[in-house]
Amino acid sequence: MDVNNSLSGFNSMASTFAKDVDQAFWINFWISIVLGLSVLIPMFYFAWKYRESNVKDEEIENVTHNTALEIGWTLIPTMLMMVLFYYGYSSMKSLRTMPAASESIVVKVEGSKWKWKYEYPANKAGHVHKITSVYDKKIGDVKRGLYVPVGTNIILEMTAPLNDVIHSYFVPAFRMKEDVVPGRMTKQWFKSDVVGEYEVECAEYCGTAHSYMYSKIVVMEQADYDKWFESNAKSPFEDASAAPISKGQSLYEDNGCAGCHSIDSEATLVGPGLKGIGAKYDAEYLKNAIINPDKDVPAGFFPGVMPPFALSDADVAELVKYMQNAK
Amino acid sequence: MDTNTIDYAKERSGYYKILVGLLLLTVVTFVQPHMFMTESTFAAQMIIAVIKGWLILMFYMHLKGEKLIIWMTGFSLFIVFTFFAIVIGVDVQKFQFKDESHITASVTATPEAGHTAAPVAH
Amino acid sequence: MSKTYFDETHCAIGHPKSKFMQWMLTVDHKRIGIMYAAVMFFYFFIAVGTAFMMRLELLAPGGQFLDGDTFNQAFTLHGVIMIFLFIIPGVPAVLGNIVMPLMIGAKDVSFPRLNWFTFWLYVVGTFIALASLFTDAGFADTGWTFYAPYSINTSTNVIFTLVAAFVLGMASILTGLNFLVTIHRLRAPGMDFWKMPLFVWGIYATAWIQLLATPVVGITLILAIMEKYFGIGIFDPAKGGDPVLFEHLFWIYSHPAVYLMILPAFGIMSEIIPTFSRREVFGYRAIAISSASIAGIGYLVWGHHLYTSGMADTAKIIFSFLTFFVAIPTGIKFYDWVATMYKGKIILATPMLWALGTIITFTIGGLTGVTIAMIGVDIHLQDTYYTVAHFHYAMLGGVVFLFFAGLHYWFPLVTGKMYNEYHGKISFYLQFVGFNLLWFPMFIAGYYGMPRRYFDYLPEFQIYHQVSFLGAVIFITGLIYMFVVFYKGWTKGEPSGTNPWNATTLEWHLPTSPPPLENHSKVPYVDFNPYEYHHGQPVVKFDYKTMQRID
Amino acid sequence: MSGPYVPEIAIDRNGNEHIVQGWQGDFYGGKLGFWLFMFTEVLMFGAMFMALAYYNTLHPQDFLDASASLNRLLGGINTVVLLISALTMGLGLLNMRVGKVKEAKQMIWATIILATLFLVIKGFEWRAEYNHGIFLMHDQLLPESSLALGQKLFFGLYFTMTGLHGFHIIIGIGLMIWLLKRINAQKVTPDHHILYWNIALYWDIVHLIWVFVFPYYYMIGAGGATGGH
Ligand code: HEA
Ligand code: HEA
Ligand code: HEC
Ligand code: CUA
Ligand SMILES: [Cu+2]
Repeated sequence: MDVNNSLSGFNSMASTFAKDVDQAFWINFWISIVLGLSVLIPMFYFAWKYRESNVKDEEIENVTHNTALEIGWTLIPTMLMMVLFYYGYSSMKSLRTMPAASESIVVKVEGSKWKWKYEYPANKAGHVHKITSVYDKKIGDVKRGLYVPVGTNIILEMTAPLNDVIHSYFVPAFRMKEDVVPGRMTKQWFKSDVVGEYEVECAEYCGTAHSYMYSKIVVMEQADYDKWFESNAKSPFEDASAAPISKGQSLYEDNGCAGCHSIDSEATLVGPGLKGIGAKYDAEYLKNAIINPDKDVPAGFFPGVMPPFALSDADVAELVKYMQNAK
Repeated sequence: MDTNTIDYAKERSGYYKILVGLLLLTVVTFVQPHMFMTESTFAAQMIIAVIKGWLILMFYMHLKGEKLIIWMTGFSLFIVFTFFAIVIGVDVQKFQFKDESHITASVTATPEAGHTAAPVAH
Repeated sequence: MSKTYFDETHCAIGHPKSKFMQWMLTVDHKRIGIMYAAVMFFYFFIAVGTAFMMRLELLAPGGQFLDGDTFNQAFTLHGVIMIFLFIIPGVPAVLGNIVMPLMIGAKDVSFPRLNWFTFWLYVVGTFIALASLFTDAGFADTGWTFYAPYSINTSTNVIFTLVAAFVLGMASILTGLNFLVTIHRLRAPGMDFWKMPLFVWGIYATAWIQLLATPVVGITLILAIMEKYFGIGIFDPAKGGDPVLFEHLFWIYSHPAVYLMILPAFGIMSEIIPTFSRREVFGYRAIAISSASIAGIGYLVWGHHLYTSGMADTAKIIFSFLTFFVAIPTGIKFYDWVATMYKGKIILATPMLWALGTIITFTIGGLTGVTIAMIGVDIHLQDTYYTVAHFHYAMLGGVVFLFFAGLHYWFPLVTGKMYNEYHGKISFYLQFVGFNLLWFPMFIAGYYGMPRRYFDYLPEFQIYHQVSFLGAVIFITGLIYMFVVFYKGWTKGEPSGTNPWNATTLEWHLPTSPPPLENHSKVPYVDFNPYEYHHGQPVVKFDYKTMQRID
Repeated sequence: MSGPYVPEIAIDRNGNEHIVQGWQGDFYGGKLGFWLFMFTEVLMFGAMFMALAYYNTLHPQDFLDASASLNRLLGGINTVVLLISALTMGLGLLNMRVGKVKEAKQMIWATIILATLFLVIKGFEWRAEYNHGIFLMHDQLLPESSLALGQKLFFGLYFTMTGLHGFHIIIGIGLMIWLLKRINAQKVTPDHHILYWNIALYWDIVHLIWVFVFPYYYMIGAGGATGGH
């Protein structure tokens, strides 16, 4: 599949409403140029024409009024402003008018410190795709993302956990952005006609790893998408025939631990690196570190950063096992 | 300063009259829920409060005749009013996705604090 | 001369002998203004230092020498100092204090001791703000906007910063209150509102914003503190609190606050342009009224900061519509200033250079503000460097530039000496070029989707940050240069005389320069307009003994 | 102080004299300044009322329920107490203006006593609520309690706003004691009573705020759970 792997900002238009936004921007741009020059050209001209050495004191005139001009520079800008308001409004209209849910794929999005999670509707086999997307600093890329078919309406139903903070789901190439607010439901939608990979950035300040809260949207051919959607694979790009990963690793990825902890080194991302952690602490400690992270805080870190995870005992046990194996 | 210009007895009886008025209005606040405008206690109470406030401003606080200060007071109140008009009158009235948001739920169902999936939709 | 309340030392309490204590306790508005400048200037350099650190960090993608947390604290420190410690008190507290009473022919502000108290309240506020730098938990990392629930959850020492912002807000309210009463009560006889200099109009409009908007942020900060320590619930989603309410309350103040910054600065512009065009100002009433209407409309548009917050779409549309109406009175001011230059005699002294430079930079800042007032476009540009560039163009290229213009303009009034014009101009050109190099590339980066408050970014944006860094270096060089020029001027400058600029307003009609403690020896009777020139010479002349007109 | 203040005279071109308003002894200026200060109070409480109305609109029923559970009797008594204290304050000022200093001081004492009474009653109310498990950071108002969200918000704001109002009362008492001292020291006299005037204004605004706080908290639910918006 042809994937464009570099950031695509305002110079690439990949959603159906992007051209409306760009049009509004450029209309504004040219009107601004005109209005700006209407101030700057006379200013430069007067500064030159009436420069000190060019004017005798008797030539100075105290012009203080000119009704026609004054009306002109009130009314014309007002009218231009209304033009701008209209285009701002109309481009927003296409961004904010949600298509019918029945004609769209509705994906639940959860933004939390510092990962994005997607939850799809169940496929024919009843499997619900739940994808956690985190940025991997080491490879400089996002692991997994939102997979969508080309030319289809996608509605994002977004929220954040109640004990989290505000984030913002920003897709520069689509010109869309909406905050993800704990306790609220916010929505946005898009339809992309261009196959490709598009960066998602968190645009609302959310703390330590705000700069790394990336995700990506992968727009694919319908057939590729269907093939993946009806399968159980975590992503269309992961080889289904490869050795299955352990339950622990899977939990580790799905809960977004990787966003804060490096499993194979001691480097600090947000929390401490977990390499060799099994040798340092017993299982009980590790279990506690997940369920009640604020209890034992290692030196150099603060309580309140790592959220408590409410996982089943079995899952925690698997995670602990996985961490103990991280040597 | 204005020692000579005031009529002591008249001003004093003025204070008492206003007090009686305010006390009466307080009684009205208590009977109102059982008497009138029962379909909108809130509006009735606020109307009474505005009348009381007006009495206090004009007489207890001697605003009567103070043109400049009345204008300024009006301006300040107008600003507060606009905040209400926009935030309450527009934004909250049109609260988006109310039915799906946690904070607007009418029953508390606090999901386990923690990273459980999307909050419960009610 | 009339007897006054205070003795010659002009102190709030007691009659100290030492010069130092006389300054510390002074109620004299000019001295208080100078002290504000000194304190502000100190903090300002801390904020410039942090800004420079951020630019250095952003020179290349990847963490250089700051980690995420430190960077977050850095931009919070930078934003908090620049906004609450520097630019909001800025022009009113320094130039407003020094010049405004002189301009209206008053002997001091209405409540001189309150003014003294306000200054020290401000100083205490700055201490509280900076104190948290030295605590274990470290300086707040919330950004200057303190958005809940982040500010409620963060483990850093946000309480100090909140309290500090509250205290500084109190100081700002009291300054505004003092100025409002002063302008209403203490104008020289004969000076009605239409005879006030335009700087006084700017201060007047500003004072209303200080008075009526600041309490809202004050209570918001208190509510945030209550939320953090007493769990009242209104900003805590788990208890039903709505983070968007915090944003509303915050911007109800903080949007008017940006006009609080710019209006007195526009006032400076309105003084400088006629003086250095040697003619009467064009459209005096239009400029005066536009100040008032910017202040008024400014109350109605805070929601343009909430276009992507989840606020109701209808509200967004209303806010967007209203926002455009601020641009119109601003435009009127700009056209009036340019028209003032028509058929004048333009003297390109340093203050005028700064003023004209600001017309360029603020036009860019304002017009890009109009870009992001368009909802659809702002949904893309919100919280990107486009916004950051907009507000630096408006605040640095608008307010701070005009502040510098004012500092040059009133330098001889305050010190009685003249700075070196030649070097002053060099520092202007350095800063002007540096500034544009610093911030213009950020429009492009933002436009391509570079989010703000990122300490690490994708390699695509590097080129813009590099140019920007170069600009910062030039800019800061020019800045230091300028302060050296000021310092030299103050210590070694030529005596300037009382009216070096041939200006018309009352602060230039004083018996001595710098002005004596009680200002005008006698209060003049004002039966003239503020900018009366005839053939390039001020019309009104005074006998400085009796302050009677002799023209 | 170095002697009484003599206003200055400005002379215009025709030789006419104009009295210059100095900042010294400017009664109107002092009053204007205090009014401006009171606007800041209005905006502060205005913003809190806005928060209240915000959640009220989102949870109308919860607000009625919560309001219905407050103690209207004590709230009503407090309203009357404040009403009377506003009267005593006003009469005291009037006495001062006509030169009856002793009566003025008695009235101030009466106001202080009424203000204290208000606080005591408020304290009983808060205690009763505490005993019902309703208090900040306590029992019912914790995130995990099953109390409806709207009610939590109602009570959160109730304690904040009545608390802040109570704080104003305490400040008011302090100001009145200070005022008594100033009167005793002859700094506030029938001819020079701007301080008294402004403290009376302060007391009125504290009362004025209560005029709105009281119905919004205590009365909206008085009509039972159905009377509402
Ligand atoms: C001094 C400070 C200052 C000033 C004066 C302004 C002025 C304006 N600002 Fe700005 N603004 C800020 C400081 C300022 N701003 C700050 C600090 C932020 C970000 C805060 C944060 O998030 O941290 C911000 C953010 C901000 C946003 C939100 C962006 C976002 O977060 O998404 C918006 C959106 O509408 C906006 C709009 C405007 C407008 C329309 C004006 C207008 O007032 C501009 C009017 C001026 C002109 C138009 C130019 C001159 C006129 C002419 C040349 C004449 C002809 C032109 C016309 C008639 C149009 N500003
Ligand atoms: C007045 C406001 C002001 C000023 C002047 C500046 C000046 C500068 N700012 Fe600042 N900036 C803000 C207000 C300001 N900033 C705010 C509010 C934010 C948002 C914070 C947040 O996100 O929370 C921000 C954010 C911000 C960022 C973005 C951080 C991010 O989002 O990741 C960056 C990045 O480079 C930056 C850099 C700079 C630089 C290099 C300067 C340089 O130009 C600095 C050079 C200094 C000057 C030009 C000032 C000169 C003035 C004087 C010397 C006064 C003298 C005083 C007296 C005599 C009394 N600033
Ligand atoms: C939001 C960032 C974040 C996420 C997500 C996160 N952690 Fe942590 N973690 C931290 C921080 C910060 C610390 C150190 C402070 C503390 O102990 O609370 C920590 C500490 C730990 C520790 C204790 C380390 C020690 O040396 O004591 C373990 C074990 C741990 N985390 C495991 C996990 C697992 C497993 C997950 C996923 C289920 C996870 N973390 C998710 C941030 C995070
Ligand atoms: Cu999440 Cu920024
Ligand atoms: Cu704004």
